[in-house]
Amino acid sequence: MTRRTAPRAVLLAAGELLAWWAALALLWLVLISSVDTLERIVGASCAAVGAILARLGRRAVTWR
Amino acid sequence: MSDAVIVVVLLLVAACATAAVVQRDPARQALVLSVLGVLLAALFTVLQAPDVGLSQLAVGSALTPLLIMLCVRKIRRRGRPKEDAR
Amino acid sequence: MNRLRLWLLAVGGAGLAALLVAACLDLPGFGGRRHPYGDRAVQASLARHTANTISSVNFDQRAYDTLGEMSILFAAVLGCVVLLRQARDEHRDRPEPAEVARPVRRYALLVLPVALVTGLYVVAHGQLSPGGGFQGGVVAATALHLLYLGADYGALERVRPLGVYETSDAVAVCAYLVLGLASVLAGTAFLANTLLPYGTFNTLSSGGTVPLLNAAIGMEVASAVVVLLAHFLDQAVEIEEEQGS
Amino acid sequence: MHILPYLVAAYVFVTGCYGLATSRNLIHAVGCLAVCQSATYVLLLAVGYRDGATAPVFSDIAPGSRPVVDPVVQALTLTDIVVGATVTALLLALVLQIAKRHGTVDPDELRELRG
Amino acid sequence: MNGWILAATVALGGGGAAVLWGVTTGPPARRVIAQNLATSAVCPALLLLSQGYGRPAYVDLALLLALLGPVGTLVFARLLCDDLSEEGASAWALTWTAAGLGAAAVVALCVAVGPGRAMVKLLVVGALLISGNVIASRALAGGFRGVRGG
Repeated sequence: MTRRTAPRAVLLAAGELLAWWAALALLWLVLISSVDTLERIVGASCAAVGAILARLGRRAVTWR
Repeated sequence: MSDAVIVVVLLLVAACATAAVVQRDPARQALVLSVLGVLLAALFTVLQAPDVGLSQLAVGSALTPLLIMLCVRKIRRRGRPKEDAR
Repeated sequence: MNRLRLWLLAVGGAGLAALLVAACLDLPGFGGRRHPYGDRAVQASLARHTANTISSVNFDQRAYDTLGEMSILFAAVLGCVVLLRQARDEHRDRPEPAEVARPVRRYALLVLPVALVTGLYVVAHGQLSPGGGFQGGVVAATALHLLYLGADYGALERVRPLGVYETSDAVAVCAYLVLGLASVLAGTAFLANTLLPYGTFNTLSSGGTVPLLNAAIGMEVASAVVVLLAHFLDQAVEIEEEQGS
Repeated sequence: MHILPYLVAAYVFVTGCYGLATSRNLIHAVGCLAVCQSATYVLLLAVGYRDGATAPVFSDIAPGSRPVVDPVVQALTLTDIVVGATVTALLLALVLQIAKRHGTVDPDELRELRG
Repeated sequence: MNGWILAATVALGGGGAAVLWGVTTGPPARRVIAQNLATSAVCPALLLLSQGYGRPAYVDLALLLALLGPVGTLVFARLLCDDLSEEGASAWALTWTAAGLGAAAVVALCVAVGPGRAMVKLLVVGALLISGNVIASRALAGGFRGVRGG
């Protein structure tokens, strides 16, 4: 798989992941009751997992 | 007086359990069982057991109905031969 | 024959009901003030800085009992995998792609990550607020199956490499055991909560090993449910029997 | 009110047993078993309840500020609900095997097959 | 016993009885609609109970129900679609009434809680509840027409 991907597609993918990550991290901040550093780290990683899965799911289904 | 909510939910759970047993068709029973799961979660909440309520919600509202309905579908598909599967 | 059986059932049921009612009359009254075990469990949990007493009972005071529950869960999933494997006289049909109405498909795609993050939140905050590995694991696993409900089985299979989940199920069980053995190596009893500092009350890192055991259980339950549902879905959607068998 | 929850638990259990014994379909029988299980949850939590108390979860209240209910029975129930669901799944897998081997899920027909 | 718990008792009693009656009688289409309404009756009641007991932590229950209740309905809509296709199961008046009641409960609680993190959480639960119910109704009214076998 050495197919060159257009920079536009990479940018779009990164944008989608980042948007999901931001939305899910915000959701995490809404759910918790007190904020500290460890809480932020755990929240950010959980949001990252969610964002990756969101993109995988979207690609598997194709948004119509 | 503050026990009124417990009594109401207990009676609903008892009625729903009866309904779940009298429905002889598994698909219809699965519908009643999912309602029973939600009512049990409400009962656990009023008995001050939110952890147990969460557990019951997670299992009873989607997982158990999905398992039972998949089983029903498999057995129905076996029941009718291939030709009318279109 | 049938009539006889019904009579037998009626007699037995009436006897059982009478015994149960008699037992109910002798139980301590509903809502009583005396709960000696409960009070001691709350004391012990507060002494170890665990805000959610129920998690403390599950993963600290009775962690050995949870090990038993976990092995039942593991064995049940193993049994399902063995029972529902593809037999020699069966073959797989590719499921046809399904046409689901557009709003339903979009709802599934949007709620999937939200439900997953909520499930992880419930696992991660098991030692603080209501929740824990058992509940959060089921929620996270259910979230994945929104892809089947909102689209088709092919889409779910594309994001669900089954081998990974089977492995992570086993890894989570091992992690629980290793955490238990670690406290033996540290010089105390199996699964005793003396390995880590108890931390500040009501923060994510409080409770010693409780959050770690909690996470192991969450991982185990989530992968167990995914594996379980995968085999049921295979049976219901993909696997067909050979004709004329 | 004194014993009503216990009586409801007993009633649910006996009802589930009745359904289990008179069932004509093994999937239905598994559903009835789930009803029997829920009776035990109701009984355990009713034993642990305390009037005017709240849940022993101290993330949003100060410890000792309010009386709390018994956490031990809740912990027992909580694990059993999830483990019970997987055991239900195991039973359903057995039912599927029976349907494959014998072509029926009616217990009476199964007995006739066995002879 | 305060007003919140009283309101929750009414919602649970009335909604629960109606759902029970609907889910045990009539054609499959009606039963599935009743199953969907169970979510929209119990979820606001759980929110009201959390306020009545003075325990913000109980909101997690309503959050999970708002997420998973519609998933349960989608299970039935998908796997019973052969039974439902004869008479499309649409009950839009009922759905929007239930959604309105849920919205009313969420708004009342938001006013009681006041601005802050808890209020945003309540609004998230409300949005999930209402959108979930509407989508589940849409799925019941022929959302899985094109599904065959899978």
